[in-house]
Amino acid sequence: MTTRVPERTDRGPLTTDELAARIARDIPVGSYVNLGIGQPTRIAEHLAADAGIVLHTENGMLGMGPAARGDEVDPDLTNAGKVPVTELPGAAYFHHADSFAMMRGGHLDVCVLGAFQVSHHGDLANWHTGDPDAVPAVGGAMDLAVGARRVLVMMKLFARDGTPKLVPACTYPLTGAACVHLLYTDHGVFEPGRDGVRVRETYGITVAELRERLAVTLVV
Amino acid sequence: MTTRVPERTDRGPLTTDELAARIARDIPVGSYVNLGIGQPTRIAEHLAADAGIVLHTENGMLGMGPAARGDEVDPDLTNAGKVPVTELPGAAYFHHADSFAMMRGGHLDVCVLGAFQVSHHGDLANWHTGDPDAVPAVGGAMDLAVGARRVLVMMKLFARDGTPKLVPACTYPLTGAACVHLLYTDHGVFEPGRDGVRVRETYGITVAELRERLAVTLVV
Amino acid sequence: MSRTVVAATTDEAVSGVEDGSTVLVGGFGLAGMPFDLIDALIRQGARDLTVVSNNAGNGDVGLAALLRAGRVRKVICSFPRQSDSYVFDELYRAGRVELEVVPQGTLAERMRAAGAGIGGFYSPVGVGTALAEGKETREIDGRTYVLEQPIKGDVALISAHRADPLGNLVYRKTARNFGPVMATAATTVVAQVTDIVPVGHIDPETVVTPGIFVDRLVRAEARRLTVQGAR
Amino acid sequence: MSRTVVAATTDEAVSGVEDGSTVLVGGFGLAGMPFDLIDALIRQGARDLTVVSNNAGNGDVGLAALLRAGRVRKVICSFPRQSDSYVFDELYRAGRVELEVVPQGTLAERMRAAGAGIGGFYSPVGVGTALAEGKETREIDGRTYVLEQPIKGDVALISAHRADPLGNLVYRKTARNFGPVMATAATTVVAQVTDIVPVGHIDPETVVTPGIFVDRLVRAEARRLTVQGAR
Repeated sequence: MTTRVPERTDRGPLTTDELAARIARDIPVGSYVNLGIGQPTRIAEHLAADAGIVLHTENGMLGMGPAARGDEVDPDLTNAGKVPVTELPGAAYFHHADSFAMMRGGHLDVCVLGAFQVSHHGDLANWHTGDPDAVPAVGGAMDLAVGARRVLVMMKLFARDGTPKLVPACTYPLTGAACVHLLYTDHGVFEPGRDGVRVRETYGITVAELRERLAVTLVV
Repeated sequence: MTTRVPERTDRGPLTTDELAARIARDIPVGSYVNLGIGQPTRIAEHLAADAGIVLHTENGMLGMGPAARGDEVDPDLTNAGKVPVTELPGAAYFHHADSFAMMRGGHLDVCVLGAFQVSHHGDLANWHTGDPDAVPAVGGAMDLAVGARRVLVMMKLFARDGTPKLVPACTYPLTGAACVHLLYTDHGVFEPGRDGVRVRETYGITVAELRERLAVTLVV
Repeated sequence: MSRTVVAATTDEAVSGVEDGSTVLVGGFGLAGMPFDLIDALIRQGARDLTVVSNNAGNGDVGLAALLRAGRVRKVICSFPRQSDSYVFDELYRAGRVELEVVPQGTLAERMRAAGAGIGGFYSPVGVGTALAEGKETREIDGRTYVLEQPIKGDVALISAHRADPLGNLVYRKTARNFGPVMATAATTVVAQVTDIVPVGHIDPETVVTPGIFVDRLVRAEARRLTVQGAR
Repeated sequence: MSRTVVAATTDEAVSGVEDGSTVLVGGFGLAGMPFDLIDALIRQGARDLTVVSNNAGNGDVGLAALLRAGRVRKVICSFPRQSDSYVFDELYRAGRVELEVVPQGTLAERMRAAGAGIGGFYSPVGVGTALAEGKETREIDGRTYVLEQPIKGDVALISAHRADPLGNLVYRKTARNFGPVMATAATTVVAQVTDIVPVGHIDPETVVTPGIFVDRLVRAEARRLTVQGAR
């Protein structure tokens, strides 16, 4: 079986910054985008200034700018991760019910979320490890997973101990069912679906090697 | 059976202006009030300037002032009857969903509505005569009838042909069921209730005469 | 939704409206009525429309002109009958337009639900009246509620006071009325404004409709119509 | 509700809160947190409280101080776990405080429903997850929704930027967050503001919370706390 999937075996897996840049490239000009807390935040650094992409933060703002530095820090202006940020020209503030109405109502073009696990059907688990000792905390993850028109996930393909995070079925509690449109990882880009996971491209690994390490059906 | 109901037989029924003034006297200091279109609008002229009563208009404003005159007329500033009005200091504008959330959520202290009929249980009919040829139009009447904390009705006790408008059961289509707290009419003030209609006071008519002309149980 | 387009003309702004569309039309009486967009929609020619608006037209302008042009199959509104709603009244009595009367706050809330991704909601308004007939009711904490469904538009035509090129909108006084709600509830949102100022010239604290909701923007002179008469 | 009272002190502003009350507490992390009202509530002494807030306290201030004082029986929030939520974490692990986790937008919408007289609403958020367990679901137009109930407070403690004596409020940047929603959803609404300006000094177009929602108002100096760390 021949494959036309680009296999970039001339290099290793993507670094976090390379992955952020890879995702940034796929975000259409003029999109309204929510970047989840943690790694997805770094995508902002790779968005072209002239692409007219407007960032939403669920605590009540469109037109969020980069992290605040020095005198710019204002405790009344933070992102969803509670990190001080700045305001761009053309910004707008609104309250929480309006902000989440915007999300739930399908007005955001794209959100990018981190994940503990993604299933081959696009189920997402990113809010709770299931550890009975852990304090559960969901924030806006479920709202984004259900509300954004395209839900992208940014994560490492394997956990530190080598177990895959792209799985036949999530073992961690779900954030949303069949909600992930595209999964961006250090080892490749994947499209979950009913008939298996379509491999879009790989980095530092071949599709054959992925088939050995993942327990999901890969479609090319 | 003796009655302690004040019977003002030394005078005729209240004029519309007297009735408006009578209702104004019962509106507590500091209330947030919606005055329905038509006659209830005239209550505004009888509210004491220092009573701190704030008028709501359901098309999106608190702090509505008197009707606009001459140069004050601004097509962007009207009351619910679409009559140009003015803005008082301390006013606030909001959109329709917010305005009706305010009403439905029980935040208005008082509304005063006109009526075709009120039943002895406090059912209200004020939106539709039931005439199959009439164009039905409800506006905000049902929202006010259900939402305001106290619903007062201002109407004539008898129609032009002498038939009572305070009735055992409304024959016109209902606006709201058991929603009227107090009924102010030219001939008297009435409190609908489960055991009959309590007469608070009369004008130009005795309770005995009312008993003859009305088909409802009057309690004194 | 993606980037707001500033249209050169009102004709461009309303292009592509399809026959049979549901069109949300802003305004309360004449205040906030998007006159120029409606005129352009008449020229554009879409037919068999369902119009959602508070009223059913005043005088011969705006919505009344659209009705007179015979483009409207059905009106969903709270208050069609007005002293100057003769165009609608005539069509309605002749059986040439359908009417669904909805309590004013329910009309607003049903559109908000569509814009907010809510599948339905329980309202106490209208319970026990003809307007709740055929609707599911439910007892919650001893009070009766009626289940209301979202109203979603294919197109919204609204009027605002000022915009920036990103589509951020501010309104003027009670002309705000249905605009902000309708802007959330339609697939394509078209706003006419009297003024488009550069990005950064609207205080972010005062934006009422953020640009994310606005697809097309067009400048149109304010019409200073005098409003008179009962609603 | 009737006329807003301007309280002379924060103690006066929070007087009368009863044991067992449900208290809505504004803020997202530290932004918009009504620190002075919470400190006054600690002095006031009400116990056995159910607190509804986005988080469950940061560091040793605000909500965290109320928790440490042992006054809270239950927390309803979306995101208790933070880098500096050690007070809550300890109480929770020791079984000394109950927790109900609600998706952030559902938390906001449930309070909006209480304030808007909505008896319940169907939300697509959380369907198929542990947070929808035990909740009624319903298929609407091919999509599954979960029925959510209003959350009503006995008291709301919020922080705003500026007020006039009628209780009209404006907020500052993302400190707006839950304040406007909570102000609609509690029997008694108490707002601390950094500034009270004369009536007429707030542009009516820019009022975010109209005075009708605010029962008590008190002036309190802004605390310029530096916010750092992940949520």
